[in-house]
Amino acid sequence: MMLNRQLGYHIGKESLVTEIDLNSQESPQTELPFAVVKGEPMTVPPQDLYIPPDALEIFLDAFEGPFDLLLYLIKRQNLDILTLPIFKITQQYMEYVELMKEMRLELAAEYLVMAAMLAEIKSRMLLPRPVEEDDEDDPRSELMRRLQEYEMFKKAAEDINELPRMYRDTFEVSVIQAEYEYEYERPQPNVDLKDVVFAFREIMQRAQMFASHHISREPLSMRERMSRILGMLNVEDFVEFNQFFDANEGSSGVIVTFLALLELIKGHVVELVQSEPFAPIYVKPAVKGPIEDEVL
Amino acid sequence: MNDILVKQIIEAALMAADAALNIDRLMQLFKLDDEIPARDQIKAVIKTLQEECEGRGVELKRVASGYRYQTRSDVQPWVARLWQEKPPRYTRALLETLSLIVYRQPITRGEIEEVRGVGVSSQIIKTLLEREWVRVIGHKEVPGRPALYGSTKQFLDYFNLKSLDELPSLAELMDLDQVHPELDLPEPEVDEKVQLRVVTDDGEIADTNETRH
Amino acid sequence: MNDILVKQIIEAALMAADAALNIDRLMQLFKLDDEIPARDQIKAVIKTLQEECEGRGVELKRVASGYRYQTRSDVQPWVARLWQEKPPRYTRALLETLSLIVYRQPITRGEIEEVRGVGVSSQIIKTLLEREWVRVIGHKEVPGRPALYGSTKQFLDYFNLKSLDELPSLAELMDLDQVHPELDLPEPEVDEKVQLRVVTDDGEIADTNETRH
Repeated sequence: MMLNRQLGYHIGKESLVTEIDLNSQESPQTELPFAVVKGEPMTVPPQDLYIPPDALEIFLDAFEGPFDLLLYLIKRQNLDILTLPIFKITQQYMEYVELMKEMRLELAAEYLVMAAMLAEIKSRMLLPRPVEEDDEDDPRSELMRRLQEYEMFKKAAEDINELPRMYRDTFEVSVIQAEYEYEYERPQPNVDLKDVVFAFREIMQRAQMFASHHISREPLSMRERMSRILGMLNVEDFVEFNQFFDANEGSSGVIVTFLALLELIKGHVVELVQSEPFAPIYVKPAVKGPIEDEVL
Repeated sequence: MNDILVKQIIEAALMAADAALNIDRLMQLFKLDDEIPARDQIKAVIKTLQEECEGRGVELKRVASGYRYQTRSDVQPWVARLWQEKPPRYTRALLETLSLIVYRQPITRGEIEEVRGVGVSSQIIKTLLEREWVRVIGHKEVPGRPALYGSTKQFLDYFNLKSLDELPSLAELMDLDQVHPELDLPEPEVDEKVQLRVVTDDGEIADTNETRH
Repeated sequence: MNDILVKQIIEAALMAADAALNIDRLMQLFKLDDEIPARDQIKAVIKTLQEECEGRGVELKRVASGYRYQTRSDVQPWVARLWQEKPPRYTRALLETLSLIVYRQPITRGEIEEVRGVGVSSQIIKTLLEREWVRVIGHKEVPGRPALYGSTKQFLDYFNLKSLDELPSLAELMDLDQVHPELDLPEPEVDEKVQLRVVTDDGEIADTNETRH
């Protein structure tokens, strides 16, 4: 089925795209360049087999797998799936695969499976076939069927992408409600603490392999203290170091505060300033200048 | 209750609601009144309201879970400037997976991978589930009991569809079966049947089809 | 640009906006066009739109911060029933985001997305900020200076907590049995419940439909 390596490849790719989705101002993804080679964006796959080495990986990324690549090879030469020119296509496909191997790219297993399949079909085509044998045994049939099927859904995906979609093509109307005599307030959803706690447990179970042990052992009190420190800095830009410590909290409280400060400094959230040796130490937000409000 | 008031209430409710409202929901607004407007009256009101949108910047659209006012797509480029945020875009991998779930439901992840020829990342399934475009509608009784995925009303709502019937039809398989008649390819109609089965979740869909505008 | 389009754009923008829009803001919608409608033209359009609300369920009101469409107060008693019947519920995406902010504060949106593996919609963050359960407590000094979110006193109050320490630690959470006695947590079925929410959480609509089947 699916190799772990392949899974990793997809996760990496997907999160990359998520990133783009959130921040990019680009037009639809189909117009995204395949790659930028020597400063020149490549918007279409290269017409010949040569792919600049630094673009190969991204080129490979542009395909949704071996079917997609095969379809591309077939379409590029105005060939028909129905008369699948298996020798030509196999040759070209293998050239790509060889190129990928040369580049020592972690070649997705699916591409190799396809290579094997093509090689097998090719060898069966070379075998002499009895005249009376019908098309059923055309070694290409299965591949042709699957190529067609994949192409059908590739097209369907494009069609779905074209449908008028919320927030891209239309917004829902939502007018304010008038106040009226009963002074009606819209109820807020009720939340049970258990739901919050279980939600967290579930994310952590899901993300366990990514979680650093160091973080997971952090006491929550330190997190809260970090927030409290930042809250104080929201009111006043400079706060003297000592002011964060409350002797009444005992040594554990002082340690928690100290750790929270260290953590904030490490995270580039706050900075320490001292005008000269032995002068009071001040804590200030790391951000210089006015803080812009988050645009939502 | 006079007709004008009924119409005003329905217009205001549809405009204030966060989501589409169906006829039942609209009728419930009147449940404390002496006289509840008939379903037909509400439908007639909606039809009038739809006609009154003619030439305006908003339209009253019928989607899977009911009726909703939304901005017309021709004014979208300007209205979108109200927000800094760009609408999310979706990868081909996600859209292909979605299209397989939509057109071939119920379908397992393995079956999707089979057609696409590559693995489907958990990421994609998670995103689709979270968007509430697909959901687990059962489990296949084979070893491992893989989840069977199907599309949701939210999917239809999001893509401005009343029912799966409105989806672009799948490209017809080329004459492969003519060239190789023995291949016994599934007819596209098989998919249509699946669609119809799934569509039945809203009784009103059928009888208001002709009122689309 | 022709007058009809200008009017359509302004109507759609006012109807889709979350808050009142003033004339300046409306003029900005046209900033990329060759010809920006004059202030007087926009005012005239608004006047026309106001007149067109005559006899309808909504009106275009002028408030301190600009213009906004709102439901007419005479229909509001009916419209309000949309929300009275059933309080809305939060999605799992929102609960997960909230829990990450609570347990991992101070945390940026990017960090939340990283752990969750999917994007966090602005809507979720906005809802949490409006509910005053989370707030921006600073900015991380990295490119983009993303906001750092933390939980609030209101959050603690709502859940009757004296401090975050009263929440079970991650280690305790991973061992459910340990958690049970302290938090009086129900059986693991809670998870199922949360999951079900994901499926049906378009709020009221899904449920009203269910009752019909």
